[in-house]
Amino acid sequence: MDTNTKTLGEALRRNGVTRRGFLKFCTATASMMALPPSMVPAIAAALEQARRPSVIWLSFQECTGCTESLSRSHAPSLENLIFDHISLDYHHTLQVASGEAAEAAREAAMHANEGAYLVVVDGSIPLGNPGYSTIAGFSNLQTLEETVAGAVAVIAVGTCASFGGLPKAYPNPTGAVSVSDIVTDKPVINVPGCPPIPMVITGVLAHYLTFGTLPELDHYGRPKAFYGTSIHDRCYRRPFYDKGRFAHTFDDEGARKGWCLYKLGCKGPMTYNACATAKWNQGTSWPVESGHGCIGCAEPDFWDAGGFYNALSVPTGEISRNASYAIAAGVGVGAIAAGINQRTRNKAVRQHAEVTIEDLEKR
Amino acid sequence: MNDAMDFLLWARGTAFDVALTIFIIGVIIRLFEILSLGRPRSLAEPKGNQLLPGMKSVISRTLPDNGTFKRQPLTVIAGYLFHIGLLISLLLFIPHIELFNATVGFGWPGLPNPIVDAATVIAITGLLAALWNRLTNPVMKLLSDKEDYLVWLLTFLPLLTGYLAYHRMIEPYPLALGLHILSIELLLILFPFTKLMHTFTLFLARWYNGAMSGFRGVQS
Amino acid sequence: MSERIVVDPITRIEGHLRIEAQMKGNRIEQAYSSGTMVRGIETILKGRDPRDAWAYAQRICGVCTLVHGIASIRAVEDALNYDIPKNAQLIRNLMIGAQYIHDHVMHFYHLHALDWVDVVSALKADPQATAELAQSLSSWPNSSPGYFADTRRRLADFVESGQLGIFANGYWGHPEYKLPPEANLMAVAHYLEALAWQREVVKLHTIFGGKNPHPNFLVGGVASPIDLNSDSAINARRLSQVQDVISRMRQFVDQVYLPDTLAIASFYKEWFKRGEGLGNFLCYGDLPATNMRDRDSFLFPPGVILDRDLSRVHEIDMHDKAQIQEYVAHSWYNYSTGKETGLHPYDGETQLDYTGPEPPFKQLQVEDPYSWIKSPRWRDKAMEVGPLSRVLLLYASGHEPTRELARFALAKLDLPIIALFSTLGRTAARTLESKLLADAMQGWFDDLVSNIKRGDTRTFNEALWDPSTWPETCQGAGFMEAPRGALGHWVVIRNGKIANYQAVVPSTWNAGPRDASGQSGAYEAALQDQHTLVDSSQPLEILRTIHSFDPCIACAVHLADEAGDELIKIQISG
Amino acid sequence: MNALKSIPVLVEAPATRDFCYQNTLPLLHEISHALRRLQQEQLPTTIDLNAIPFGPGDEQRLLEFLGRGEVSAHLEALGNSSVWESGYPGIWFIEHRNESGERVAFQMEITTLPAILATHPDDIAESLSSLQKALENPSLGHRIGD
Repeated sequence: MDTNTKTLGEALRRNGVTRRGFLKFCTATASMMALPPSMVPAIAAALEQARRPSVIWLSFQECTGCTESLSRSHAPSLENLIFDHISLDYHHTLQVASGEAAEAAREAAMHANEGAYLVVVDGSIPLGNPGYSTIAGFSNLQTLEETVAGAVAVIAVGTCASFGGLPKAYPNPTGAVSVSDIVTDKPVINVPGCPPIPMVITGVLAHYLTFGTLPELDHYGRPKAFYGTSIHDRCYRRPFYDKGRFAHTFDDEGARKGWCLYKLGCKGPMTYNACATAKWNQGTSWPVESGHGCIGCAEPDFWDAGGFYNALSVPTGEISRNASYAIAAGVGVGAIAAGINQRTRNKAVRQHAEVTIEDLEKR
Repeated sequence: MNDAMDFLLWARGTAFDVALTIFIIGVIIRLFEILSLGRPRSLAEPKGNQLLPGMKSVISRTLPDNGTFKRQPLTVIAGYLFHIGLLISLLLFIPHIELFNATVGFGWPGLPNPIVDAATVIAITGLLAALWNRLTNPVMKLLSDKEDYLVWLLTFLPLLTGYLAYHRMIEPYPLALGLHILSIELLLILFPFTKLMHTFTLFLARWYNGAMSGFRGVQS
Repeated sequence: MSERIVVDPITRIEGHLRIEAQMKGNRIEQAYSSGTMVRGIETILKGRDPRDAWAYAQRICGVCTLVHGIASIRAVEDALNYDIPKNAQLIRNLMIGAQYIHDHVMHFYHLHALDWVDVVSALKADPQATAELAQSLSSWPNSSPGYFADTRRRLADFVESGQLGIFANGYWGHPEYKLPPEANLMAVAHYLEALAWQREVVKLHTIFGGKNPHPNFLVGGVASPIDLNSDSAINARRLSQVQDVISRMRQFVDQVYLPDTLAIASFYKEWFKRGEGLGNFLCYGDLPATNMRDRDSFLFPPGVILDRDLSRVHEIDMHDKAQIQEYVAHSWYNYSTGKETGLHPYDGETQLDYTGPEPPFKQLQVEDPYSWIKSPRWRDKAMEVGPLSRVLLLYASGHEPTRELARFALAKLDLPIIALFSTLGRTAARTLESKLLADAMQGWFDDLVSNIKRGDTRTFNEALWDPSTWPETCQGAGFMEAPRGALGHWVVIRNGKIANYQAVVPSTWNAGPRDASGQSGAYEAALQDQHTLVDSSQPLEILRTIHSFDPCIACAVHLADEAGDELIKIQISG
Repeated sequence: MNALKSIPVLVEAPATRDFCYQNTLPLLHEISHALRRLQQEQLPTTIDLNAIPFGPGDEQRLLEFLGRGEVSAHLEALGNSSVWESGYPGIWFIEHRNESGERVAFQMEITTLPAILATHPDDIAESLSSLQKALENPSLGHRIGD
């Protein structure tokens, strides 16, 4: 299969894209990758040479929310992505072929692009029993290992693939693990979020397409360009937090006026994602703007992080109950201690009272 | 790889429960112990009022006195800076108030974060100065024992970790927050058994001193 | 000779589905539907705060991204007897309506259409003739010859590139593709347009729920407050955005989706004669004008139709333990009462028990358990749920707009009402109800606006928010009509925490395996209903009928509690 | 549709510039610094407005505050784009939309003329050669890009 013959620059020119159009495309690409505008010339130079990479998308223990999110991407749109930017050679939800024909497409893409294709994974991988999730009779672990063998890198899309996500939430009934728990000999880029912002998915793909390299990652393997700042630090409601103005319940004055949702359990301070700037669905809104606190969905184990409506600083245990038990115990033990004290003192006083001049003289 | 979050959950869960329990039981025992000692009944005829001088002493000893200031200006200034800074950052930072609210069922208004932040810096500076003073002043050095350094550290760590967490100088954030909470839990656990108990007893002691003088008709 | 055809993965669906078909010559004799993935979400839900449950439940599925959230908060609200403000009810209705129309259009164009539309044939189309075809069907503005020429050129460029991506290995040129090239080209153009359109219309969810997929919900109301004087609340600007979305939906349904359905269907009339299967239809009912307890105010009426008998609608009660039961005889779960017994969801217990072949395997042992999906039954009868059930119930209950719409569509295609009981009948029902809902959405929106105008801006009822106000033990059933059919969540709450959680979802009804008595599920029955394969190596016919159900398998896979705790049984009033 | 119009809306002019979400104010300061840089060192600045955490209405307020100036241009390349100078000369807005009309980039350039409006030297060369060709044989006249 003669695949990667045309560069993106050639393809665009063939489609009658002018230089202004190309510059615009580069500008949009920079914006999408959350790179500064000063990078536009470098992007232009790189895009001239870029080729459509083959992408194999594997779905394991997932809900298809990540794919749905991708379909909401507008820059580039899913249709542009499919037609112009990548060759999406295997993707359960979108591909036409089913059954054997689908598996054959995957194998053909792996063959033709040996060592050069990207694998995208959504969903966690159950290790509890190979039968917990199978495709074409193969366990997810088998499929992943086989597909990743010839890949250049793996992009773990969504919190399930990145960190284990919902299937891994306590008590992890299926023994679910993340991609990076299995793939250790290839670069793994984590693009968490439940689901991730579409721009973040396409931004990472665009980065690879443009520069042929992977973006800079943080300690969780997330691209810094998108996960470098917490929701809280970029939140438009942050000034209200700093001023101490909070919504105390949903639909109170504070909620209506857009005050800080910290007290309603917003996990913005511990969550690193681009929601506050990129927003959702073409900048329409994002959870905090629509009145619900951030649930922290881009963080590892956020499902077990102590309830969506408890403020972040509030301990997870039953504080008042524990405190009252402790007070009762304290009073009990304290009373005993006090009793012992009293006795000691009385004894001392008694002994003291008994000391007479005669006693002293005896010494 | 998700140890940070596990750590935070442990710090917010089990560890907090344990620390709070030890703290409450410890403080109550200590207070019982102290109060049950009682005061020896003075058989002397009272020469004055106890209440007002008691209160006066509470206030006057909370304010700096000239003599000490002249002898040990640094101790006084650092002490005040630290205590005021600590109280502000402890009691007027909104997430802290939220915590109190969840624990005791009521809260109070807080201060804007930039002010709290400044107060924290002041408290940290005060504590560092106090430590420097303790290490360089020969008399202080002689007077200090291990507990003094321990108490200093117990107080310093929450301030430091809080500051680092707030400014996101430790990554990831759950680790920073977990460390902060843990440092406070350490403080809570050792609180009742160290000099830190003065937080609860100082006003008692001061009032007592003043009241005694008042009883005798002496200017406190 | 008997051949076993295996289709795994079934693509263009949500989740992991495997179909095995036992052939007799070129006819499907027996079909077996297997869900091949399990996560155990119900186990994960135990011990959590019921107010949080929606978020976990919602992640059952990211395609019907709203329905489990709604069913979950309704279950908790039912358990607590929690009333929600009128505005919240209307906003939820609008969000549900938007979900339907978005979901149905995406299903039709992006998941189902390529079973009927040959993309490669579109290259042969004449743009001029395509434009004439499009203009004869509808007044949709994108219908110029130039527009279709552009689409064709883009497609040709793509095919020439040699990298067919998602279109690789389709059964192109299969003799069962019967559309003329022009209809194929028009459908490809609309495939692309629908992708752009859907990005716009999901904004309704974003406005009220902060994002899509997986918008936010709230027990006791909705999280987005209303305040016409605030930037940071539902205000006049937001409302006009919502109006814009509704208008776009109505326009697309009227001018693209409905005409395309009828146009494509007219080339495949034989598919109105096969693929129905069970003949039993179930609908929980949904979309209240007032509240969830007032079933008479529902747009979709609840009820059951048996044996295609539209003259009699049976009543359904979700709390009645004799009515809804789930079987695991052919599923990879265990019951403490024995694998042959059925259990009502309140008593639901499930232990994961994989007894299938060790992967990699070629074939399932269909005499044994063969799926992660359970087999729910209503009074021991297998049921089909979904758009066809709803449209039939609307029809049977005498809903005039439905009857009119059905008459109009059937007249266009020159088909009798009986034609609805079929593969394409199911697909057409989806289109018809989209039309009904798009119109209903305008009504809810107008109600919302006039309510706000009257000064009622409440969106959240705080009364029962604090768990200390709850009874020590309570239980409730939350139900809704999801785009794919009847959805129920059952929750048991004890000491402020979830003691048990069960979900019986549309695709469990439809995709479930055989039950203890050997009755097939809806997919299986439909495939056993007059399916012959032209080419067994290209089982396009299987895909057509399976896709007509719009499978959603992550939903369907059952997920309950491992330990099988003894439940506290209480009577539910009302 | 009528119901929406029936909400009585009273539009009040804001008494003061309301920058309560505080992201517009620092941005305006940044712009003024950039303008000074442009004046003193001839250094242009580009700000990606998509990367600014605007609150609801912030963008609107910024646009209203800066207003519209004398120049605006329309560009048709991979969808529509608009370029306009704000009421403060030297501050330009560039908004790119894709074929479906969705915004794909929104930038502010503090410069004398946004780069995208300038004709590329290669285009000038091509333009010249095709114009000459057209003059040699006027019947072959065509526009570049056809």
